[in-house]
Amino acid sequence: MDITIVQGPGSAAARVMLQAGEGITTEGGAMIAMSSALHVETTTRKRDSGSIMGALKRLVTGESIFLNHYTAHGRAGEVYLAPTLPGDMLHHEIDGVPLLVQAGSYVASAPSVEMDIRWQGFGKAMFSGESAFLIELSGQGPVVLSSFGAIYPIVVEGEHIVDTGHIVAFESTLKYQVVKAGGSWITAIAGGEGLVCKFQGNGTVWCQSHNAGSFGQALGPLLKPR
Amino acid sequence: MQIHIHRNGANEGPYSPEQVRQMLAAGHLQPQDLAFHAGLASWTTLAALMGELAAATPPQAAAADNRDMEYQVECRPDFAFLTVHIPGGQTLKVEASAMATMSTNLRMKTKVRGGLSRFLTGESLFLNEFTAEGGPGEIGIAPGSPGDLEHVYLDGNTIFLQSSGFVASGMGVQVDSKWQGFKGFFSGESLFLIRCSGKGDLWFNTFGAMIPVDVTGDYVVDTGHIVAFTEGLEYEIGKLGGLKSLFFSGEGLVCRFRGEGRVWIQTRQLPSFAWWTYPFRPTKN
Amino acid sequence: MHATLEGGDAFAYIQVELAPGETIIAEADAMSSMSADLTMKARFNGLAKSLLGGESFFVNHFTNHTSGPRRLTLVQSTPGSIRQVQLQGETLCMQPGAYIASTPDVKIGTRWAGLVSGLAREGFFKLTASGTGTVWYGAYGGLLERTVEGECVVDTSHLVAYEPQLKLKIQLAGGLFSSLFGGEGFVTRIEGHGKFVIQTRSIDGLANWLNPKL
Amino acid sequence: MNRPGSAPDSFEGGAFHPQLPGGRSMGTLRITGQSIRFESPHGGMEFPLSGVQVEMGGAGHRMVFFKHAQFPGCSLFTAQKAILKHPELERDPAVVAQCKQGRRRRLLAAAGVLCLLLAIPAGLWLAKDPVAGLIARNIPVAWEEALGREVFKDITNRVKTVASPEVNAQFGRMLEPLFTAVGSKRYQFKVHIVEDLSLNAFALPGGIVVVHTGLILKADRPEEVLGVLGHELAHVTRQHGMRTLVQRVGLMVMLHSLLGGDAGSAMASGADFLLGQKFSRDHEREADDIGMDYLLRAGIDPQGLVTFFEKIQKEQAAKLGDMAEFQESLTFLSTHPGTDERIERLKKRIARELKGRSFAPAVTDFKAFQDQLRSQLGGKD
Repeated sequence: MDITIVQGPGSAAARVMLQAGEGITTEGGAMIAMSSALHVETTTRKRDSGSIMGALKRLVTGESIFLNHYTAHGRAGEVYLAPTLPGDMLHHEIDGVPLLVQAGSYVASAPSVEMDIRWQGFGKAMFSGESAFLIELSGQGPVVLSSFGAIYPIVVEGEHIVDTGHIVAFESTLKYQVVKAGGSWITAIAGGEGLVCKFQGNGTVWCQSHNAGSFGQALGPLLKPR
Repeated sequence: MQIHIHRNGANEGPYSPEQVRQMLAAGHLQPQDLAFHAGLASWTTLAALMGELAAATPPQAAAADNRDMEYQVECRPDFAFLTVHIPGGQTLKVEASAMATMSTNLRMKTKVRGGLSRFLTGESLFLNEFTAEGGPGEIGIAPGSPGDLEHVYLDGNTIFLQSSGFVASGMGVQVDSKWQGFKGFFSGESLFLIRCSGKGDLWFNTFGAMIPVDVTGDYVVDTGHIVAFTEGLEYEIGKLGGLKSLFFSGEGLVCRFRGEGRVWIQTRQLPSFAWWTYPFRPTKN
Repeated sequence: MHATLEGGDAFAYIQVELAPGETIIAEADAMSSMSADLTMKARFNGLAKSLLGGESFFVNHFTNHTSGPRRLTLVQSTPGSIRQVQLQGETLCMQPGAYIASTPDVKIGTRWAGLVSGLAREGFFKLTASGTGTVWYGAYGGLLERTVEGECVVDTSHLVAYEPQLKLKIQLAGGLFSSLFGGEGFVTRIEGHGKFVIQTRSIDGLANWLNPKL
Repeated sequence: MNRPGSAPDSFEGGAFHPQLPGGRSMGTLRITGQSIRFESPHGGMEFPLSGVQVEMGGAGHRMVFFKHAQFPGCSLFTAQKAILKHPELERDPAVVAQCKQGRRRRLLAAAGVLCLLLAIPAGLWLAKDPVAGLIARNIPVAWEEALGREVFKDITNRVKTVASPEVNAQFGRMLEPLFTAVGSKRYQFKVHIVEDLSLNAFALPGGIVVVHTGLILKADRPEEVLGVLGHELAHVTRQHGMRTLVQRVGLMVMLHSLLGGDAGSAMASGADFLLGQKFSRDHEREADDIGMDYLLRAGIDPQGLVTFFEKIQKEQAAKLGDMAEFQESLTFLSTHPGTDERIERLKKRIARELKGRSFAPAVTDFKAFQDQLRSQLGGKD
């Protein structure tokens, strides 16, 4: 399997070349074009594993209940994948450290990657500006993620602060808390940052440069009333 | 994109994607050779870059020099901006609202584009014609949708564009809309196309970046991601995959292209973006 | 201070490395991520700038009180390009809302832009940056620098920044019919010799493109 | 790697060490009598078991970290919690306490997730047609009308309606028997003729009926127009639009409200959806059946529905056939799901139930009405 991210960071698409016999699992609706030689199958779960519980759990994260499996039977083929919003995509090889991914950022993964849902806890669900559930990807193999904005990695050694709503994914060796920005509440509120996420430990966190909500608030008032 | 090559212990280049593609085809370069371009974190193999090369290769490279008017495209691929140099006395047709800058000797005239089909395609009913008076002039064009821009030179051939893809054209290009699909009583989805034929420059744009795909045989594209395709390609609208995929794959309708030709696809599509803006829109009253 | 612009035209962001003792000022909510031990303080921005210049009421001062370099990522609220300008005593005019960040010695102020500018929904005031230091500004879309020798016309919603000696006049795009139906409305006529910067897309243009499809 | 049956002593894990490439390496953790050892292609590390600190950490406290005072800045970790069960570690009271705390945390999280998940099967139920029907029936008619008006406004923004009072009055008279036959107490039907030459008619929730001029002008008999309208009115009275809407968005609304999202967004996107909507085949069939009931009750010859059905099919085929480059798409139309089957069904029912029954012509001056409508369009056809 050969994954290339093209046209990033503005409107990235992932080109997945599948050799004969290879396959990839994607979020429903992510395909934009493909060789007609590929075989498509829609299921509620990851191939050969998981259960209907998996589908239900995925549903609560706001992801599609259904997953599409693209398989190259007999002959190689390509499939282009893209998210719905403008933004970047990330190709990451999981090497044993599970990756925690924002719901909505998952695009695709190799069959050798396991997928599960993790509840963030009530505090983080309310205040982190992120989804209440995270997707945990573990095992070995490539995964493809997406975000609104450019994606940049930060290697954390000790502590690092990421504004709420800017987390794409992080390695599970990191833990994070929601804290107020700056030293005081006045700074936190007046400075417009409010609450931020503080990461602790060793590992990599991938951030999105922009926040879709801020863009929505800038664009919204100019649009037709609903 | 400028690509640096590392092989036999030495650096070569930089080359354009088109050059690299040709050198690969000729066997001067091997897929396992190392390559690098700005934006990459480290050297990678040419094999890994193949997809990017395909996407970055300017379409219709052979005919790319063919043009009536000088032009340049900047800020590709996300916010492509077109600057056209209009020779004295000549006129350029431009999509309404797209003018961003212009010389003061350009005269603008608004033309109504006829036909009910304009309503159907959801396109603006008006076109602006810019004529350079008393000497050459320059116009900067910024389409409304964030995305890429493409130029083709029509010489008697025909191109089909998605309904909102038209940006600008020379006066020798005929633009008419073709209705496709049927809605309502028979229920179904529709695909509106504009047919561009004649002779002259034509510029069209996308939502998101553009990926040209040269179809030889069979290719499947989500209908929302079709930007344009060349005449002569056979196509058929249908669903993806089997019975379950029909309802649940989330892929909507797809178009199967057959034959020889080029399809331009866009990496984003409007409906899901429009849906996303919903919570941010003002409420009535 | 070492700052680089990344993310291309689409999603430009500023990667800043603050040396010990250095400070950078940024508009509220510009921080995307930062080292946990940078000091962040909100300061009042001044009434004129916030009320007239389209900026936020508070700005954040980020200061490195540690003994090593510290990292900070700043962005604007919309997708788009960012430009970094070194000022050596000269002045730069910006459209309201374009300001993102600056070094402490750059003075940000407001200037009367004219009644017509206000009526054309371009703001009665414009922002100015002067002094010695670095200022970052940005807008939705890509940013392109253009030179005017004599005069030229720019769609009002596309002008982002310009040199102070340029004269701006707001007028109708064509005849009344064209201005109403051709979608161009008001345009800005720029006169003089100098440079200006345009944005290759505008939020207004995006909204006009989206609205018929909503 | 791990021996089944007995406690394993080798675990997948990793190490953080400033000297490792990228500061990190993945490999295997092994517990021997005196030490815990890390092995990887990039090198190894060994902590003596005495003095080793074991703690749960990382995201959601799901990982086991090992640190040692003699090796500052370094740590070993694994996601396999079974390592805590290793006999060498189980002797350490600190480890036992960590285990207990972790178990409590997991239980709490599991309970939370379970609560939310219990609500999901209920949500899936909503997707069922009868339940959607039940909900649709309980939606106030004012809401339906508001929705219909909203969509109609959207249409009139794009196309013109025929304003002539005579034409509308005449058309109203023609439809009167059909409306009486429907006899709906819930809906007040309002008909609008829209200047559009395509063969089309549709009914919106709440009772607004839109008929394209093309449909009227291309009909040979009034029964053809009435047939199509009978079918469309059945969509309204059976609330197919609302039912499909409820089915599609019901689940979304529930989930969004459950998770504190914007429930309205799902609901109000209904307008766009209704204009481009696709009824299920069952709904189409039901509309065919009930539409024919209405026609019979009104004393209108249902043959009109069948002939017009066939006409539309032929017309579209011919129209597309004209364009050489669109010929391929004929396959798309001719294979349109179930059209032939629906025509067959209607024909069979007519043959079965209406043998020999004759119908009075619906209106006598249909040609005159068409001419008048045509004149309203300023002669362009």
